Amino acid sequence: MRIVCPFCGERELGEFTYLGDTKPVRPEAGASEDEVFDYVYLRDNVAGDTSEYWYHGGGCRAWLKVTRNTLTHEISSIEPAAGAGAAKVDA
Amino acid sequence: MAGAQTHRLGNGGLVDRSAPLNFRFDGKAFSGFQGDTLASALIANGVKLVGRSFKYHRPRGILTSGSEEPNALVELRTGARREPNTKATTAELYDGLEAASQNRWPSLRHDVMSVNQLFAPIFVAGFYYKTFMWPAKFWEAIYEPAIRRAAGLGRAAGVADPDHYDKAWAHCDVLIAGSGPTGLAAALAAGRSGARVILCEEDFTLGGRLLSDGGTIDGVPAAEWLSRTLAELADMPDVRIMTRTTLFGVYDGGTYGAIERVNDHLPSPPQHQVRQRLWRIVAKRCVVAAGAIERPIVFAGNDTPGVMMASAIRTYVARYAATPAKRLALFTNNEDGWRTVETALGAGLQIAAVIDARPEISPAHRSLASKGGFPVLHGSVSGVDGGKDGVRKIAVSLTGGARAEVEADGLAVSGGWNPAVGLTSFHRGRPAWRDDISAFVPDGAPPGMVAAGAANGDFGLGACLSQGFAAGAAAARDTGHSGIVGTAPAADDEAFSLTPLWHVAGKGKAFVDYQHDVTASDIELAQREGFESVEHLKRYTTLGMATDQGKTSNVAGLAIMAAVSGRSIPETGTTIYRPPYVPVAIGAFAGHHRDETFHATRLTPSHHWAVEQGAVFVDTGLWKRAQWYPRAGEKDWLESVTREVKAVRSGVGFCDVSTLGKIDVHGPDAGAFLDRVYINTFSSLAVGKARYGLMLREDGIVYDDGTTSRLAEDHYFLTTTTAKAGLVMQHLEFCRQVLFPELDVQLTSVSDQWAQFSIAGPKTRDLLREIVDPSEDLSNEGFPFMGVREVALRGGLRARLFRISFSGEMAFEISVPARFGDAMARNLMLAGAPFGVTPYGTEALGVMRVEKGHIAGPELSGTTTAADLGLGKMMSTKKDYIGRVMAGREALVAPDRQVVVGIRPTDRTRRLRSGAHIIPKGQTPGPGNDQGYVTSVCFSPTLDQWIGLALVERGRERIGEIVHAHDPLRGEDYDVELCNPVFYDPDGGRQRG
Amino acid sequence: MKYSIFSLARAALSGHKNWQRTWRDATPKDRYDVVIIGGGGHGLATAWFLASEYGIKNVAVLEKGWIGSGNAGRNTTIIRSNYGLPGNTGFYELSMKLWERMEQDLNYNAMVSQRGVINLYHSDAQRDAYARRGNTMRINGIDAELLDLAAVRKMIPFLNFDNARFPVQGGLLQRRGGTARHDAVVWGYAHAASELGVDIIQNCEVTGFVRDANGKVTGVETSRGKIGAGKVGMAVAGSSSRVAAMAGLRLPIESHVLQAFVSEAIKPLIPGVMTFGAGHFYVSQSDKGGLVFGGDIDGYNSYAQRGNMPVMEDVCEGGMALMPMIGRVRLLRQWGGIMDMSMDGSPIIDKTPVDGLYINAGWCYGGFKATPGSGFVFAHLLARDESHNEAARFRLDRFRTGAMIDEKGQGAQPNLH
Amino acid sequence: MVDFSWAPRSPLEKALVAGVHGARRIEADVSLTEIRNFDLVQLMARRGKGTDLAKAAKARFGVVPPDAPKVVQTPDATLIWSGPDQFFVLSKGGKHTVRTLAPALSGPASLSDQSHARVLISISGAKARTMLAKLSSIDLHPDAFPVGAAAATSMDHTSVTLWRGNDRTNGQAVFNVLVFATFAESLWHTMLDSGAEYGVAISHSENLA
Repeated sequence: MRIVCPFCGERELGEFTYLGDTKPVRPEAGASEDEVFDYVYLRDNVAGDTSEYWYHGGGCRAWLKVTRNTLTHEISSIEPAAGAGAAKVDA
Repeated sequence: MAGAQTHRLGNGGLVDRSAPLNFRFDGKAFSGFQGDTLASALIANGVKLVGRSFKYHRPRGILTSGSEEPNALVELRTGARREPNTKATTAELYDGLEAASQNRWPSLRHDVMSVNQLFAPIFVAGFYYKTFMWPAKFWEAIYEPAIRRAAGLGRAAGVADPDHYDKAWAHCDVLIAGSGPTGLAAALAAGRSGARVILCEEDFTLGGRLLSDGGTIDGVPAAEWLSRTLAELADMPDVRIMTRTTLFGVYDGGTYGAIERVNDHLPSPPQHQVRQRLWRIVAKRCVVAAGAIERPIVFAGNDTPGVMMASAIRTYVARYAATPAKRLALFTNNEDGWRTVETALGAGLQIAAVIDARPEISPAHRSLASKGGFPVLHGSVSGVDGGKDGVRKIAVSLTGGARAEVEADGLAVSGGWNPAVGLTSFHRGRPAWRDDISAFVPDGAPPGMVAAGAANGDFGLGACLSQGFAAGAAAARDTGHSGIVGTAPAADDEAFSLTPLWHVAGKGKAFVDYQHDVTASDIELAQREGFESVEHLKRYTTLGMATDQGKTSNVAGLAIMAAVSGRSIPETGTTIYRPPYVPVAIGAFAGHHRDETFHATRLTPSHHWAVEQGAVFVDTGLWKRAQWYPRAGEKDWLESVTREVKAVRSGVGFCDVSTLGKIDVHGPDAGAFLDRVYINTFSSLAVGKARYGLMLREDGIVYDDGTTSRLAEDHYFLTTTTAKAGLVMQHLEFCRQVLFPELDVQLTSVSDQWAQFSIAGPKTRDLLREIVDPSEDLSNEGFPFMGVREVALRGGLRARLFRISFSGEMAFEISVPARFGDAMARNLMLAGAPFGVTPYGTEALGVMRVEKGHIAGPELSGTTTAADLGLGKMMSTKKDYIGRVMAGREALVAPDRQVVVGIRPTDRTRRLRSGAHIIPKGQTPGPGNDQGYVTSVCFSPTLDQWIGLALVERGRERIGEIVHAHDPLRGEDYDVELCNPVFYDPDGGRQRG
Repeated sequence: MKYSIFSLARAALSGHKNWQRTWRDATPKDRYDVVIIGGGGHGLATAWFLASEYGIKNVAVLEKGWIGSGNAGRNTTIIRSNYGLPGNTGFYELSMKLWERMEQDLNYNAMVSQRGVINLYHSDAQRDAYARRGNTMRINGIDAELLDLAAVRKMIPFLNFDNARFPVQGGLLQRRGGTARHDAVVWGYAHAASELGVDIIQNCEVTGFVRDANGKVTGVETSRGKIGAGKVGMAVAGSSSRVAAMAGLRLPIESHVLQAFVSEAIKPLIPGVMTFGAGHFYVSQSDKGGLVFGGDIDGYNSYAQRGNMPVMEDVCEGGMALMPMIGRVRLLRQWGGIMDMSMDGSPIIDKTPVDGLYINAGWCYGGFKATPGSGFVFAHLLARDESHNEAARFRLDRFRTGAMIDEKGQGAQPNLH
Repeated sequence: MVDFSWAPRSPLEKALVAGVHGARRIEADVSLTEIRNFDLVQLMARRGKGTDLAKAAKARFGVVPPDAPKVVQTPDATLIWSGPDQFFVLSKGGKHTVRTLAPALSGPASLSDQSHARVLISISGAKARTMLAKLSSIDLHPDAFPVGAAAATSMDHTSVTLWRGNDRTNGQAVFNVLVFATFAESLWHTMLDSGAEYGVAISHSENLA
């Protein structure tokens, strides 16, 4: 697999580490145990296009959101995580 | 002296007669020429019998001239370089080559195991599933060992491979598999367009079928066109041609695997060179010009040595000037087979007959037959009379029912051609059936890949050239290259007509998969028993699972299954094609990463100093760490470690702790950030102070721990455990970039920037005063416990000093830029000499941490909570942090959890061992009372006995209870007392003093 | 038809013309007491145990392709019961005991071969972890031995003891571990279950659940029509999330690809099963002579049943680090299976929140060795509506309550288990 | 009182043996040179301060720092892209250290000293690319990786920063590799193994290429 890092260009799979689905969003402080459980444990585990976190640890250390098809491994889009680099994100 | 090459033509061929080569097969000396394969050289020497089959040990000869060969497998080379199952058809001849036949005993001609043929009526497909069941114990004791000995093919060397391998990357716009007319035309077009091209050719000579079949291209003989084309390609700087290189697989994102046999054509690789190289080729487009594979026809006795593929016979005669037979018959169902007759006649061989299964043959062939004086029999071969010495007679069933017999010493067979659909099908694309050629052609190829020419089912020379050229040009255009390509090379297409014929009914075994001895009747049996799915068929009969990956057998097998199950061939379908396209040495996939270079090695800044000190090293992840420093006269590690611990506890010692992960956390929100990743609070930490921190995973389990210092308002220096350094960095970056992107914080690994040493023991200050500038105040007041600051050293260097202690002693950690780490170790020795300074290793470090009850790797097992480790009070209730909510789940706060507790044996002389389990005293051990286990132990020189830490159910409520340590693995059982895990200086006075 | 050397000999006389289908080619009935989704080893074993142990014979096994076409036919055939945590230990030993009598139970030779499984250790910490595990096994009545370096050298002298990056120090040995012929396990269960009246229906893909007014599952929609069911059990590891989604369930499971490899057949070289403790590599040798080996999962979610080169290289590197004598042995085939990677690395066998629907999932890469045990306890659950003792901890709600069974201590990160 | 000397020691001190390694040829086709004693500072822009950092760096160095995988040369420093909104300043002689850069740059950026965290190896020679193809998955073709190109990447599973310096006078390309100090000896040996068949000329130097 080759992943086109938005910062570095196309790189080999071995430079990246997979984390998982980007859909679960970490609940805000004060969330219930059920909400956090859902975030930590439950997955759609889609057969098809899915958005995933990948880490370019063997390169620029950016976290990426990669849209990839789990049936074909084809990647259709890649963008940096919200806070990659010095990107300004309002709380 | 090598024998004469009795079956070599007087002239012709592409072998170099000026370079004779000697070789041995089964100990017998032969000679061949440069440019031969082992197979062509054996044929040139009249050798017919080359191997034995897998199950029945039937005598077998050479069937093909390429990597699809199922029969001619040998053990090539000897000793540590012995390579089992090497295909004689692809092994290049070199001077001194030694090969031996395999899977036979005592000899190839007289193989005792051929007795298996007598049991053939029982040894049908899957027979072993129906028997060998009684008595149950006999399987491992009797049946299986016998089966295992009989099975297998060649023998592996059994000792370490002495050769080297490496791996490399290559990049191109257009990758081409195959250097036949299609591949060369593709390379020409793509190269002229200006694209970067890589062409891989499995053979050691470029040209593919042109080398055997000749022809006329652009009005000149194929050989002339070939040399002209190769010259043009050689002049293109961005066209790279790799011979002896097989493209074996295609992976995601246009990554291809190829194996280059760099030095397999030599007895052993030259010095500093590798045997083989694994290529990872990244290509934007790939043109598969891998050609087609001629397929056998299944008939009784079709495995007799001397029965060969028609195209292979052409290759041996035309390319190698070697004659597999003197009097040859041809059995064909298609036009192409006849070319073998033309080649054979041209070389002066006799044609005994042509058996053509088609209803009609062309007038040209009819006149060829009358000119050549051989009969054309309309019908099929129904049997072969012969044996290990070859073919004698061929039985023919004529169309209409009559029978005939042909005397011949060789039989060429052509059942048509199967495009090499491997590469195009490796992404689970299923090939499509084409009726006109009765063959599967590529369909559903991976992105960026196209097949052209014969690999695409278009066999004519003209079609190959034009398709290859067009595919090369299109691939170049797709990758942004639009140079002038000129016109495609042109040639006429040979006629191609075929009448499908897969299996000729007859008496005797008719083989579909030669190597695995799968016969037509095995396929019928499989169908009868319900294994009619092709995948079931394959698994039940082992069809197509041999070293040739079914290249000659799969299609015939499923055609027979289709016929017996009343389905069409496309309905029956193919099995899934699996890489690699040809078997690849495991050593090549490993490359450089074997033995001591399996993984990288990380060295601490004081490593070479420690080597000089005679340290014993331990592997910790990739690190080499000094484990202890033995001294002359010490009888074992325990004595050395005990000395080191005592020296620290009574004087002063130092240890390189640079392996800890170190991260600079910068930014105005650094404190807020750490508050979210640690369970305790760091935003309130004063500048110049350090604090112990604990991180959880989001599931509430402890992840990592370490000491983090505040060096400035917006700068923290975070440390991790050695084991988790990289993972914590990744985790923190995730927190920074994904979870909390609103925080203004920057992370930099500084693990390698700093050499860090722990200096511990009551004389630590004495030592430090020698090395630190006298102006620095090291008193308890001036530099209190958990204080941090930069100090000047004597001699001008600046260092960071941390007053932290893992040993429980009065201690500091000092860190200097890493290139001064070596000098620091040496200077600590100098400065500490008056105080008897002792370097200590990780064992002594571990002893002191157990004495002090600190948790480490064995307790941070990934299943323990902060409370389990006795650190529950650190969990802030005033803020959110990673893992907070999940840590509150009922099972994680249950009162009966296993928690860290100290243990000591009731018998003070007793040694403890980690991994022993804790059972209540007086009970018989069982799953119901297994209450925990011993995590860490050491011999405590301070207490003069073994002590340990354990995770024990309700352990902290049970301090003082005597329990049983149960260690059946090591045959040990003894009583231990549960105690406070802090064995040494429980109120911490020493480290604060 | 009874299989034996005698029936074989008799059949030989008639040219093997009289063999019957190994399992009946059933057409679906309108309704079954129990419908099992998934004709892999687990589904077929469940059906056989339902019929043979629990007397429930009106059972159908629905398979979308051909039986054994999922992970049952793609694994590296290892059987063992060397687990260290309560829940796993007893369950896998139950399974091991069932392996030991499988062939006689089924009248089918699955080539269960107890040639031993050794996990090598390369550090004191690893030795201690194995000691803990081995002692757990012994406390549970399972055979385990802790070998030191000398004993390992004697048993497998061909390992790299001399210039290894991470030298072998010893190993945890389970002599009763070994291998079994994976396809034969599938066919054996199919054969035996079919003989007891179970309908095995191939090329029958479940496309949805039939629910009554209360939401209870009362059948399945399939590519071959609607089939009614008293209870529906799913045993579709690799596709669990997809099937569960048809019932509106989200699972603590991700699908990951695990590659496996086999070499060309060679004469006997490796006695039992070995796992390298300092890299990702394990190996055994099949009766046919191929070295069957594997390593880590590829690490990203996938349903593609094929992997990529980095893992392939990683596995071979492990092999060459451990035993460089295999350098010239050639890798013949590479393939991939889709693992149900659960959030703690352990399986789930439980009722679901949907009435009438039962789940058997989350096998990670341990599914093959569990086959008979899984079938047995799942049959128990389906028959009795309560968990078998040895599967009582494989609950679906354990992630919610915090009672995870995490052998590797990696937490809710499926690709690390 | 003892006199302490604080001589820096390169992580390659032991492993680097000047001379020729591997195949003996008239001229080794790969040359490996360790560059010793340099100053290396990592600058990472603070949140939303990427542009401010670029401006401040322009004021300090006279050039705009790289915002893509490239290097930018100044007369006395090389600015090397190391990731989004971050770059290294490589120099000699104490002119550009954390201490000297902080006053101008610590507003928009955090600074971290990496001078001792890395080893700098310069690779050239007729077979430099061929040898590097064994270590790097990056396309180093002159069109794909021209003079001034840089990459944060991995070699042999080890993180490195790679960039192409100015060609030698004979036209040969020069590749510079910054590798983590504790991995340096290991990668060095891998480089020697990779280059052995071409012959490797080994040296060290105090001068930045």
